[in-house]
Amino acid sequence: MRIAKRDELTGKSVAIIRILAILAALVISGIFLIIVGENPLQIYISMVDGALGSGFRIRETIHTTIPLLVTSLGIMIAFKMKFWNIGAEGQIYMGAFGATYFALNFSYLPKPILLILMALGAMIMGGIWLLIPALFKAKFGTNETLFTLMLNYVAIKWITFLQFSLWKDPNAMGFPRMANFTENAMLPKLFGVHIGWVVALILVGFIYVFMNHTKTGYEVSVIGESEDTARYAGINIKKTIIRTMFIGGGICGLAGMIQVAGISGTLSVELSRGVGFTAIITTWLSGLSAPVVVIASLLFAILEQGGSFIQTVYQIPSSVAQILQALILFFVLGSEFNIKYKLVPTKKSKGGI
Amino acid sequence: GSDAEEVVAGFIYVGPVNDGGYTTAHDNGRIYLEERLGDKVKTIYKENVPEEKGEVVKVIREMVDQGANIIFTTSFGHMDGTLEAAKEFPKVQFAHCSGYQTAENMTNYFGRMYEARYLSGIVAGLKTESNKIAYVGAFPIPEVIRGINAFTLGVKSVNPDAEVHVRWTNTWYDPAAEKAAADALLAEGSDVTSQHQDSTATMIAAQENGVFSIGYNVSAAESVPDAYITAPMWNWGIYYADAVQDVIDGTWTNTPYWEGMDSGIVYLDELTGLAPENASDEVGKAQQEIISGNFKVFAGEIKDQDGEVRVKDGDELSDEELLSFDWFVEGVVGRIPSN
Amino acid sequence: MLVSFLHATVQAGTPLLFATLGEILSQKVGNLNLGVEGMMIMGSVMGFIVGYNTGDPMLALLAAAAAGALGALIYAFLTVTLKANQEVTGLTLTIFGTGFASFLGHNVVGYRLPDAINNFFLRIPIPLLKDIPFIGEILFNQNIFIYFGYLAVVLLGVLLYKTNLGLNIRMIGENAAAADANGINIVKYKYTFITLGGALCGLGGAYLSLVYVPVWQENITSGVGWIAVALVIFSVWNPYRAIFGAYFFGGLSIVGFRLQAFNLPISIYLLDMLPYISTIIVLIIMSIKKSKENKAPSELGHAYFREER
Amino acid sequence: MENIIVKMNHISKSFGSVKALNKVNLELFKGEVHSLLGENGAGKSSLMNILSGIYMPDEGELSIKGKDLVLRSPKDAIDLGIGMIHQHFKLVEVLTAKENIIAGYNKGIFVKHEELSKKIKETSAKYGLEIDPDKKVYNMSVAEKQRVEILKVLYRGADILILDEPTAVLTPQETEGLFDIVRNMTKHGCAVVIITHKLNEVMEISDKITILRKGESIRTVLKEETDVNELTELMVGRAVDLSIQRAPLGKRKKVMEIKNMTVLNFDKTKAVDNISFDMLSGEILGVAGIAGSGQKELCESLAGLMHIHSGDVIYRGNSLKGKNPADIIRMGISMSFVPEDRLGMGLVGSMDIVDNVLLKEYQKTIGFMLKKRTSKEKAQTIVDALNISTPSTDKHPVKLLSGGNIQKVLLGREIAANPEVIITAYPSRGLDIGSSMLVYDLLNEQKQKEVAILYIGEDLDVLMELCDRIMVLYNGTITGIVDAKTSTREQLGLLMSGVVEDNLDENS
Ligand SMILES: Nc1ncnc2c1ncn2[C@@H]1O[C@H](COP(=O)(O)OP(=O)(O)OP(=O)(O)O)[C@@H](O)[C@H]1O
Ligand SMILES: Nc1ncnc2c1ncn2[C@@H]1O[C@H](COP(=O)(O)OP(=O)(O)OP(=O)(O)O)[C@@H](O)[C@H]1O
Ligand SMILES: [Mg+2]
Ligand SMILES: [Mg+2]
Repeated sequence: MRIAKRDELTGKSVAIIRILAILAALVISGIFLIIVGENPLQIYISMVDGALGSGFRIRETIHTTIPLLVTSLGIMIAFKMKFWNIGAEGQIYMGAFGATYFALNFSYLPKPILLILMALGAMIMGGIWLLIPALFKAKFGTNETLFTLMLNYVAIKWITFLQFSLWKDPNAMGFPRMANFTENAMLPKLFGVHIGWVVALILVGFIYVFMNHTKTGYEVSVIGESEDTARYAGINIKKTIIRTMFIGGGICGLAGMIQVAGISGTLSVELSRGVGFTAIITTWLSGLSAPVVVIASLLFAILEQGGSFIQTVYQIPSSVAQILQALILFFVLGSEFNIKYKLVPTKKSKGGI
Repeated sequence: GSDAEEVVAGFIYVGPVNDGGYTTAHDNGRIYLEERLGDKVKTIYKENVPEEKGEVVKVIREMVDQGANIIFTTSFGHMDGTLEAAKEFPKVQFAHCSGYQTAENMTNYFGRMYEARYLSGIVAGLKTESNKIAYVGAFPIPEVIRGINAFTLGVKSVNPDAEVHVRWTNTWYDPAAEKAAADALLAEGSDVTSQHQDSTATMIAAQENGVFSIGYNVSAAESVPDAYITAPMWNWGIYYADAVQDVIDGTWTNTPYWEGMDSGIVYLDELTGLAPENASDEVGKAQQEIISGNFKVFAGEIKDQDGEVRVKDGDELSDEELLSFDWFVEGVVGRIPSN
Repeated sequence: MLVSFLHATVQAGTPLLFATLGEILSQKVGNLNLGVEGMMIMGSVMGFIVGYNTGDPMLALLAAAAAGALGALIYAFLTVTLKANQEVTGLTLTIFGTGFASFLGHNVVGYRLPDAINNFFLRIPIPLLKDIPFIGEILFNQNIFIYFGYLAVVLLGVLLYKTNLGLNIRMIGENAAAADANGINIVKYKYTFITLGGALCGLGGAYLSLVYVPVWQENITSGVGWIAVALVIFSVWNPYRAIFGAYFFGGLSIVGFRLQAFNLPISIYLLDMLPYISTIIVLIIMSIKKSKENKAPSELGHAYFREER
Repeated sequence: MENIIVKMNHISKSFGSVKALNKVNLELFKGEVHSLLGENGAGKSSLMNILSGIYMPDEGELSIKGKDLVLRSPKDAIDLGIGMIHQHFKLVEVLTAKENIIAGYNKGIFVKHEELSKKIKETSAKYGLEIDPDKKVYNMSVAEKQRVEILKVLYRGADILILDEPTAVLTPQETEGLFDIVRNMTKHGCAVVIITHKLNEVMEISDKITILRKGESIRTVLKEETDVNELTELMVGRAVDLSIQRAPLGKRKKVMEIKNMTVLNFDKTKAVDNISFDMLSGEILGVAGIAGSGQKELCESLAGLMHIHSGDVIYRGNSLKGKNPADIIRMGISMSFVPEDRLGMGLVGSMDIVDNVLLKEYQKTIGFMLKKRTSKEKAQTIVDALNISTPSTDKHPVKLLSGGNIQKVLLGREIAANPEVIITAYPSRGLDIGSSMLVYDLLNEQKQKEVAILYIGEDLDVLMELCDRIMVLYNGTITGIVDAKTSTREQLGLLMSGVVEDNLDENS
């Protein structure tokens, strides 16, 4: 057998391949579950049930989807520029920090104004957090993968400092927690879910248009491909990098604001716990397409939610859910191969080699 | 079985049930509860639930979805989420461990671990030769500070010259960091360690350096036999079984639970052969006094690190003050990071 | 005090060293494997389980290496044969490894290793060398695992810079098409060295559970793998520099506990940022004085397909 | 026949929807130089990639040295004595010549440096290939790199050597050197396949010529029995006029004035050293010079891509000094620059033709949004006008096109922008003869539209036939600007080697 390149597949065949991959993953995971002593079919049904089985469960699944989706959109812009931002986690935290600043200090403002201020604060902080590595990358070519990764830790330590020291709630009897937001600082709900979902959908449209139909979006793709070409075409590289990285980081920051103002009502060092990393996976799986990332995020949220559900129902250790998740991802990643390549039989050689 | 509907008790853990420390202790309590109440109760739990309000609410919703009637949230950081969920589910009872908030259907529970720590301080004070005792602390928060202070008072009660050197790791659970913190303290000359951490790393550091240690949460007599002397321990099952029984009986109230050694929820592990000779007697005496109520750990006169008298002779720190402890007693070497 | 600190530094740096060396190998054949954390923890748990059950230190190490290699093999199959995206596959490997480890380790948490193992990893001062003032105590009064780390550095250095095999490896990492045209079997090399790299990461994890902590506990690696990925760049893909990097960061990761004793006028929480901020500063300095040679292998992150344009 | 060492029979190969080769036949004999000729995209490189084990054919048989076999990898080909020097060199920049040569073909555990250096020197002496085994590739000139590539192949004992457009990047002198090496090799019994678009070279070096057209083998002819015109006709499928016309001069108004311009390299050495000249409308100003004489820097500094250290460039009264391409575009100056490195600078490889045309168009519209309509139309016009072979204008990434077609896209786009100045570096490099003629025609057309053209070329004959004036660069300085009509090869050659024009007259 040898590997050969495929013709472009239709969307339908791509979907079929992906579905087959997930099925294969379920079979393998099934074997694993049987070894562990569980009934795979029952577990799978429960997972779906746990994620979508009731209004409440669907709502929770959407709650999980929202930050994932928003963060993916932020990451996507950077990836389009071939700027490997793996610091979304940090940007989420810094965004939450920006939002919390306003929530704690300006709680007397009318709700809409306060929320807008919080969103701005979040976007500016998240934006700055991505801008720092972007500037160094633009100026010195400093490796951004690492820079952004390290900034995650710095951000988390910063939030720890706030939570345990600087912004520790003085009314908490010395306990290390920040004050809860007032009702003013909480996102309103629409159809039972905080309006983060509306924001997310608007962002999907915005990013789609931005990447495919605006000049800056086009410039981003050119820069991603080759900076020399971009310079040749008269693109102001620094300005474009600064502008788009600020937007990208800002969107990730906004995800932080949505979490604190939509879900938690306070900031803590445990706020995100990996959304920034998971979003890298969903972004990639979407092939850097804003509409597709909605589906990827939703599927991932279902996986998480279902995994969480079976833990409580069957008292399965969280590690099993984790392994299931990884197995499914492995198969989906592997299936990309079938989308780009195919195996064709080689003739037997008649002699020689 | 009876006709009465089975009570479902939910447990929310901050770590994995097999962390070999804090969460394991709680989970042992859950198992004890199941054993004692048999098929009157069904328990469910969720491990690794972070100390994040939104996440806690989410998990509680999941448990209510599973029919939970009473939910125990076991870590301080679960408090806000529990309070929030209590509002959302007024028919469900909530009990939160180590915090201070209550609501109509929410109480809090904790044990006076500092009493057991005081006893362990006596052991350490007798054991040390260098008069330097290491104490690896997680976070500089009231619960930990209280423990360090009680421990130090215990040390001082038998060995006024000894000092307790504190190092913070800023994590509850990070074996490598705990080890490094312990190593640092041992390098400075400590010969007994104590800890407010969830792993055995501190004790292992002690063992490697040929010195001795006081553990926490669970016995390490088997895993660190050459260093382990004793440990202040939890027996959460006592509370859990009572609380669930109250729910079954319909007598549950939101009265906070903060009991000491007399209830059995906290105790000092049996001393190993490494304990100094007279430790058993000294500990036994003190324990007797505490259980009988004749002796309060935080009764005056207590000076702070600067030598200033903070609790006058005859006075005693109130529960309120204990819950917001933010200063070290004399004999502690180390700092509480200021705000 | 300083000697004790530096002595501890070497110990704290050793898991980093192994993981960094492993990741260097992987990157040298052009594969950015972000699953270091996952492979480390797989090695950590397997090393412990086998050590606990057999009491044989060699078997334990072998098992740890094999577990890390297994993780790497999954990664290699996906990225080399199936040409999956390297970054995402690595991230997924970390999820997998973490789950795998906590699943398998469920029943041995907090257990004590047999004495045979503990004794095997006791300090063994090296005659003569240990008497060198200052250095002797720091470097040559350590356990055998740490000595093995020195050996690994030298072996890897020789492999990469002195041997034909190493030349071929470097060529693959720099220009896979050229290596292919030169007749080098890229797939074979990639599998071999990604897997070997995984084995080293597994050993790095095992150092934690068998020697440093030594006990199996969930999340025992707690981010060490990520720092190792950073160290690869820090050490410009050079095993000799990796040892300095690893010890330097080992030192940074524990220096906070020593500094606390001095009551510095800075919050301990901010002090915790030190290792990460230092990494960033080093990264920036290195990028400012960049040279033609101290660069990432050019193939890093790319899947090679012969018929691709 | 026993002298046949390669027989390719009915070879077919498709890339997606593109059928690159369709039942192609080829026979190679020992000791011969065999040229492969064909338009861009005819499938020459693909066929040779199959012979060197890089591409797997979809169908067809291969027999080498009498054995029928299937090549599974380049290694298989190497083992059979086949070596290919690719259009884009396959060398590792950070390694030395020696390391590049031995990698993959080394035995034993350790690299034996001394022994290898000796062996490499022996091989290079045998074929007259001079290299320094310990020089890093990034320090090498193109010709040096090529010699390393050849040595690499010979070192492996290849007796079938494939050279894919080896002369495209060489100076005439270097080409001569290469041909000497090739002859040397055939003397040692090697068979050599050469791909080139330069018919004079084909006539000079080959024994036999096989012509491919649109993926099919048309005919194999003996050099003695053919001529340039017949070859062109076979290649293109119709007769082609091979003479380059010089269009009449236009109004010749001064458009751009270069005054004492100096440009520095990264290492602060002077790449362009205090040069002055004028560019006139309706004229093609040729630039000759051996490679690396400052041509690239001259172009890039005029285009705003490199910083002008001192001196000035005046364009219709405005100084371009300190301006970057964005400024220049904003000043309303319509200048087109056709760079040497198409995919590295001029085009975005992963984008289709429309999006590449957009690169020059999108800044012209106002607002934030991208408007693709005009680009779509333009792309279609360019494809039609320049006969670019591509499956589509908006679905096929340009990097998948053959080299010649890529060049046409670039040039077509620049001309479509209606510039007042065109700066073009080696626009016909890698182009087949038909396309080259097309490029010259296009430039002439622009000249007649009163465009000022700066043409960097390497082929002196073309420069002399196409341009109006020829400026010769040597080491960053101008050694002379001569009238193309009256110049001679000898005169240009002297200027190129640094002899300054004033002295020229005295000498002659
Ligand atoms: N040692 C490393 N550890 C982590 N990430 C790295 C390391 N080296 C490189 N990277 C990152 O991996 C990614 C792929 O590297 P590389 O630069 O080869 O690809 P690229 O970005 O496509 O190249 P180019 O943009 O120059 O075409 C980049 O984001 C790079 O910064
Ligand atoms: N790896 C590949 N992937 C996709 N298409 C390819 C690939 N290689 C060649 N092609 C296509 O096959 C056809 C033949 O290309 P090839 O490079 O063999 O032409 P050529 O005769 O060498 O042309 P040129 O003179 O421009 O070099 C072209 O249409 C080209 O786009
Ligand atoms: Mg790059
Ligand atoms: Mg070609």
